[in-house]
Amino acid sequence: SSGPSGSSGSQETAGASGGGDAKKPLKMGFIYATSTQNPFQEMAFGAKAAADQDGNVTLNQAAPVGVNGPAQVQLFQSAIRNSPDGIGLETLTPDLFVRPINQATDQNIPMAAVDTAPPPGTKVGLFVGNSNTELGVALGEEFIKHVPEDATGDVVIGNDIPGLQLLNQRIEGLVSVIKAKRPKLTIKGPFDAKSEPTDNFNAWQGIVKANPKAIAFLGVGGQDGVSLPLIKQQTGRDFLAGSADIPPEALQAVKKGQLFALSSPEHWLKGYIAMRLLIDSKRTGKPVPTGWWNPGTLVVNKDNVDEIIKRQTDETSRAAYFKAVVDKQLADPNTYLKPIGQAN
Amino acid sequence: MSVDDVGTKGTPALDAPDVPGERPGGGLAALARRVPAMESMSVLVATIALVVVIGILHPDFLSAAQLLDTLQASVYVGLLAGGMAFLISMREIDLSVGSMFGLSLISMGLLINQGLSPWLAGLLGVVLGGVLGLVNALVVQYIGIPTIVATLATLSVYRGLSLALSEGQQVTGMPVEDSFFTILGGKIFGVYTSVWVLIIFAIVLTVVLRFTSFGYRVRSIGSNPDAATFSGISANRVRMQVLVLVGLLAGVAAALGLAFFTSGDPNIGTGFELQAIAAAVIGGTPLRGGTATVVGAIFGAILLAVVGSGLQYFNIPVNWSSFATGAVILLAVSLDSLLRRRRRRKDEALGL
Amino acid sequence: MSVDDVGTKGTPALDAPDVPGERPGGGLAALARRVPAMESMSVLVATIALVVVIGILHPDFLSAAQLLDTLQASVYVGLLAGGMAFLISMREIDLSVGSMFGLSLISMGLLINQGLSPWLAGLLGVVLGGVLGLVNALVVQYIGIPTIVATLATLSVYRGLSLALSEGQQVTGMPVEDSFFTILGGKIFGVYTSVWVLIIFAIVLTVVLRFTSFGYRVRSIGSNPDAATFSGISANRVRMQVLVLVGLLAGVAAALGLAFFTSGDPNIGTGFELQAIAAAVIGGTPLRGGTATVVGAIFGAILLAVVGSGLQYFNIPVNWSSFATGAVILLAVSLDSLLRRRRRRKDEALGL
Amino acid sequence: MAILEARNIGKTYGGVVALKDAGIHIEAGSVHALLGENGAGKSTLIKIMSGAVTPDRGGITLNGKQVRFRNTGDAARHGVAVVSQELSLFPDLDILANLYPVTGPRRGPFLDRRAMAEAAAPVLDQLGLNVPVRTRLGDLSLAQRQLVEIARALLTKPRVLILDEPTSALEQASADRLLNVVRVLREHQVGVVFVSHILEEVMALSDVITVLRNGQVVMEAQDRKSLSMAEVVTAMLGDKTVQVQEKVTLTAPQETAGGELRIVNAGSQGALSEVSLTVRPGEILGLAGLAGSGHQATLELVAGLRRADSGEVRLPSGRRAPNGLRRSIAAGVAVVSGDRRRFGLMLDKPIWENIAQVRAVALNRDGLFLRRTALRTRARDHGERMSLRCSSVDQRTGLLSGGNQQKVVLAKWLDADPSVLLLDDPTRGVDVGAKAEMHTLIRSATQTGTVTMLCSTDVEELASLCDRVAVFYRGRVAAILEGESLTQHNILETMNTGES
Ligand SMILES: Nc1ncnc2c1ncn2[C@@H]1O[C@H](COP(=O)(O)OP(=O)(O)OP(=O)(O)O)[C@@H](O)[C@H]1O
Ligand SMILES: Nc1ncnc2c1ncn2[C@@H]1O[C@H](COP(=O)(O)OP(=O)(O)OP(=O)(O)O)[C@@H](O)[C@H]1O
Ligand SMILES: [Mg+2]
Ligand SMILES: [Mg+2]
Repeated sequence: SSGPSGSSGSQETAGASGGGDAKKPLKMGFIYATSTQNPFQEMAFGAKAAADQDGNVTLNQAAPVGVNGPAQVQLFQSAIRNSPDGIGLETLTPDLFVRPINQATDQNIPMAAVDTAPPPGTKVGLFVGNSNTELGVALGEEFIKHVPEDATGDVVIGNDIPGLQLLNQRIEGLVSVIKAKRPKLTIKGPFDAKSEPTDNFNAWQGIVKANPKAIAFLGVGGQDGVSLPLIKQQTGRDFLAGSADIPPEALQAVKKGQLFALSSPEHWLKGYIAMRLLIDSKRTGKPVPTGWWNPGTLVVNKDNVDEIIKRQTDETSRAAYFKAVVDKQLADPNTYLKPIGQAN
Repeated sequence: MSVDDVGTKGTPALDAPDVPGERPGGGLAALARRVPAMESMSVLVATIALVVVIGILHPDFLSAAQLLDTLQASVYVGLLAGGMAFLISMREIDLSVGSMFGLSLISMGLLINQGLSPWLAGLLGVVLGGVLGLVNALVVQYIGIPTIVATLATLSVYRGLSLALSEGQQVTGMPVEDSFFTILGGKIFGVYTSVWVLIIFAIVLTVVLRFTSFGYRVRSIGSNPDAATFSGISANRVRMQVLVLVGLLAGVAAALGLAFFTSGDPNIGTGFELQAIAAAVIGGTPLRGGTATVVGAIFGAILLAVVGSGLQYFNIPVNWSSFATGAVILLAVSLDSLLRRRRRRKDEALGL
Repeated sequence: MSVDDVGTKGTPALDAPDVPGERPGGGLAALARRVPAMESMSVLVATIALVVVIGILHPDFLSAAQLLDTLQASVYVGLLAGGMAFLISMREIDLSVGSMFGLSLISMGLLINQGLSPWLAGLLGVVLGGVLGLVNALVVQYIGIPTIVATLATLSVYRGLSLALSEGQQVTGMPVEDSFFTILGGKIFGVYTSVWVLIIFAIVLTVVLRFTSFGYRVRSIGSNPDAATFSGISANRVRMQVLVLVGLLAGVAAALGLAFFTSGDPNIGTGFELQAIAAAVIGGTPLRGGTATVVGAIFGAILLAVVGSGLQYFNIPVNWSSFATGAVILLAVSLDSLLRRRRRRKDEALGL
Repeated sequence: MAILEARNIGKTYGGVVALKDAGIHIEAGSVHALLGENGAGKSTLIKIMSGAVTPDRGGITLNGKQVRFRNTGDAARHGVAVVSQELSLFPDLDILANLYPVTGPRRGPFLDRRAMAEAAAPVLDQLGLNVPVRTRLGDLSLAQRQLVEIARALLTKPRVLILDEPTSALEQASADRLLNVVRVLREHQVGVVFVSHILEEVMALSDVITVLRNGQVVMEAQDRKSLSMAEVVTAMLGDKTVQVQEKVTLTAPQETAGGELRIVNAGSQGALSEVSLTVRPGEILGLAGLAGSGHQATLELVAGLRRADSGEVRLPSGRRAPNGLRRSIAAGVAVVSGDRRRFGLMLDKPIWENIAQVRAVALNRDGLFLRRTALRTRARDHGERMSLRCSSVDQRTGLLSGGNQQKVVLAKWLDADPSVLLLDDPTRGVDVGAKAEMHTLIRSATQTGTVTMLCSTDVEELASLCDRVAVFYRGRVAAILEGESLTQHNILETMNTGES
């Protein structure tokens, strides 16, 4: 695939001068949370794009079937064996990885934590991830645009996977905005909205029925953006609905106006940048940058939804769209890099 | 089982002169007359009790719309549980039902996107379900491994296929105006079509199980495999038939699901296998085999659905919801087993 | 049962293969000599074959470190599968093992955060596992519902508790320098401590199952429940003991898990129940009950672990990994069943 | 000429030779008795003739044509029906369904259960099985299930009917009813094969007799009239001889012995009223009666399987009989059930494990760790004492012949040397020779002061083995026969009339 080739030109020369090797075949790995859910695949695709673009990288990608911390630890341990040139680790349960990560860094395997910050007690310098608090805030900001200052009523919030750190952060962000800017609204929840599609639908259906007077139902997981519009459509009830992540069906709902907005963590970008930084350092011999690289959040609403739908068509369309973004970000790392400690 | 009760065995319900009731038609009448004795009664009562309790605490729950939605929510697991009851009654378990459901659904969606008429696609999807069941059967028979192991493997094979085919993406862009979606996804006489379909299958499957030689063969195998083989019932042949039946049911559920959700997610149906097994067992189909109640299995699925939607009314804090779910299920099945007690005592009474 | 036993009506020769095997200690020697006949052999061979094939395609896989990691990864499911084998051999299934594992692990973590000494916390966590098993048993016995239903409910009750206790957060901030973490989480003689523990339990559980009257009781019940009851064996008591045993094993697995991961995730262990059942059945413990092989169950877990880490080497396209997993499992068990069938034919030929 | 004929059949199970060179030919309208000691090969030969087992050698001809039945259903469709020794019924299905395995009369795609019921009715009351056809088979007594199996065979309107120990579980009355049914079939030119260890009924019923020994025919189709029972027995046992048990008149209660077992006017709803019995140590008390008359209930009472609503039961130890089977067993009661396959044995386990099940496994008497050698040696001792026929004590019990399985059941209880021995048809399906040996064993067990109570469908056994026999009628003890008055005739009369 023709990925963005941002600083490849300068890369060659740098490779020549620096200790890196621009040609040497690289064996790298990208281990992610689960192969069965789209957000994580987006990151995997991003990582693959970066590898393909270099052209000489064997990327061992692997993920457990279904979110399963211990199983992922096992896969990561395998990656330590067969991906000496660098590993990107995307996980929902970072704290399980303390030992294996140290095992990897002890063997001087370059590492990048993706999506969730590296756990304390590890020596991983680079974390590429969006701020889920920021994502929640962004969704909140979009939400209040549709709610008059003095509005009253219930706002019901759902959580697809109780016990999932990043969803909690999103909710915190979302709630903070609403509390601050629409104090008259009462926030209910978060309630368990389940993640399996039919369960998620049934859960929301129950929640909607159980809260007849609520003015808005907000989710922060991928499936919510699919279930809520369907419920609006079927019950004919009118309420504000918004969610995070950008599954195709949800994008369509934004287009139809059934969702006021989707707040996208830009998964593809995370995967791409993490892998790209690892590869570049190998090629240029420069050390992997350290700190928290936040590629940012994208708010999808009526204004940009068509563009995003187009971008999500396939790998090429994604790569094409992101080329500009990637070039911009890689051009001046410092604006995107913050101390890891600040990651949220 | 003690010699003493010669002739006195059998509950009055059993003694009821229902020889006329043996005709399948009248058979249903007979069933109706035997209702109090039916295995599935206790779970029905438990479910109703649960609904009433929730209704007392939160009257909105008793709204027709809510109850209908709850019924609708139980359709998919309900259909799978019906098939699972057949399997369990012959001492087999199929763990791949959830994945068969998902794969059929995704395939239908893709076929429709290929421009196939939704009805045709739906039909093919159901057939595909049957084929997947057949594959399970062939694996079990020719590789010679237990059904539970074979289907554990196909569980992820089929799930993997729906991910591969859909490239991990949702399948969207269905022609939602097509009659397939408006009819199967809509309502008839104010009740979801899928619910009607569930009712029809409850009846058909019950009749098949109780009044056809096929049904008798299924239960015979579960009741005494050796004797069944000796008397010329081919366990392999019957197992194959039942596994295909389960696949077809998964296909039907998939068609209803696609019509209702008007889009397909490759993860749809994950975890349905345990729910279906639970529903069947809660409904009164024991794992030791030999007997089954399709109606009970479906009531079991409804019970689980009631627990699900009912809890939404209690504003359970997110971190407590899974605890609450388990607790309520426990309560419901306790009531159910309380109602069963008397019958079970009789069964357990050993004699010389 | 060995060849020379046959046809010679009750000659002393009968005992030859076993004599030293009678003392549990020497029993192992005897086991060793009977190895070729052991149920668990075929799955071991299948596993080795799988390792070799992967190793040929990707030599790195054969690195000691990799194989050790794979072993280590199989410990948790392995321990659960060992207990599950006991249960299955008495025709019961416990679906709550994954949640018991999770809840024990989380509780240990929280206790340690409360400032309890890790070793003490670990001990309490193991005890908690036993208590959870006891709760399962009491529910089954006094509410009188099938174990599979009861444990399906406690599956979400226990999971819910670990979410509630941890408020949905990961439990972190363990004193990783404490000997609990360095020893249990570390290596002894270059091998993970958890692997040593697994080996010890494999031996102990095997001895319990094969050489103690308790083990005989367990298998008697599975072999013919009525006959067992009629011989004065209390199915209820034995079931309780086994369910507690399973809980304790979950607790031990949890202690090892916490020590290795040095943190707890409230969702940890989700889905372990099916893996444990699969491992036990693949290992050669049939669902019909009556027999069990702990070693086989553990090999089964190792086989699943090998599939897991092995696939990572093949750089499977994102969307095909789930498919590949299932396919490889299918291959492995096919080989297993092929070997099994050959031995079974031999047994039948001997009229044993 | 023969309807069904089996010629030089050979069947070997691994090491075990079940049939060397056996055969039998069945004439229309004649009852052909197939005799032999336990494990002689009768059932195997029958299984082969009915398609349940395929022979290694030899062939079967039906009306002169070579045939090979795929399974018993297949045989049934060719007019060959078998009542197998180990009932092949479906406990979870109702009687009707059991009467028509595989498939019955149809109406369209459905089974016509009404037609089934109507067809079954006459056969069922011919056999005197008056139970609603919807009853779950599992709720029936062994005898009733035996009758269902027979009815199933009759319903196929067979031209050849093969009965493998059909009466072993039946009490006198229903046995006689069955024998009459067989006579009727003979009238209708049905060929009947009749296997039984109860020689009286064999001599009374059969026209010709074939005897197997060690899988070979040692007496081929002899006319019964030309034979005496003694000749038949010698043919069965060969050089072995039956040491006819001299009934030891009870030696006065030994000091070694424990106390006596007392049942003091016990009553149990619907089954028993005012039953008072005392059994002295070393005594064998027989319990006789028609089905449901209370003799079985009395055993259940002592076994703790049944509550006494009134009165009490005191064990030899003097303590009240505990409630519940498990406690009773722990208190030294042994319950030898007649239904060996359901309540007696683990068919998939080796013989020695079955024999160890009570003493070592259930009662934990051998300590925590069980030593296999010890257990197997004990098992083999028991086996030799009752001349158990097996390839080794490691053989799967399910592979033993019926009678030999029965021996294992008795062995497993004697192994626990109980203080109270409750026997329900302990010698069901055991051949004359072994039966005598088992009686000797039971006797010797009692010599150590064991209190023994015996229920048996075999009145001859009651008369010959017991010191006293309590005959039940309608839930009460109608008479206690002993000494001179203890004769088969008296027992039968009292059973049926209630007066002696
Ligand atoms: N499936 C089998 N596998 C191994 N041995 C068997 C099997 N079936 C029968 N046998 C052996 O074959 C021999 C004959 O058995 P069979 O059941 O025919 O005896 P039988 O004449 O019916 O005895 P009984 O009068 O006790 O019923 C016995 O030694 C038995 O152990
Ligand atoms: N009386 C019988 N005894 C033994 N086997 C039989 C008997 N009748 C039918 N079978 C076998 O049962 C199988 C099915 O026979 P049957 O006529 O019941 O088919 P069916 O009931 O129409 O099948 P299905 O129930 O699947 O439609 C066939 O393989 C046949 O060999
Ligand atoms: Mg026999
Ligand atoms: Mg016999």
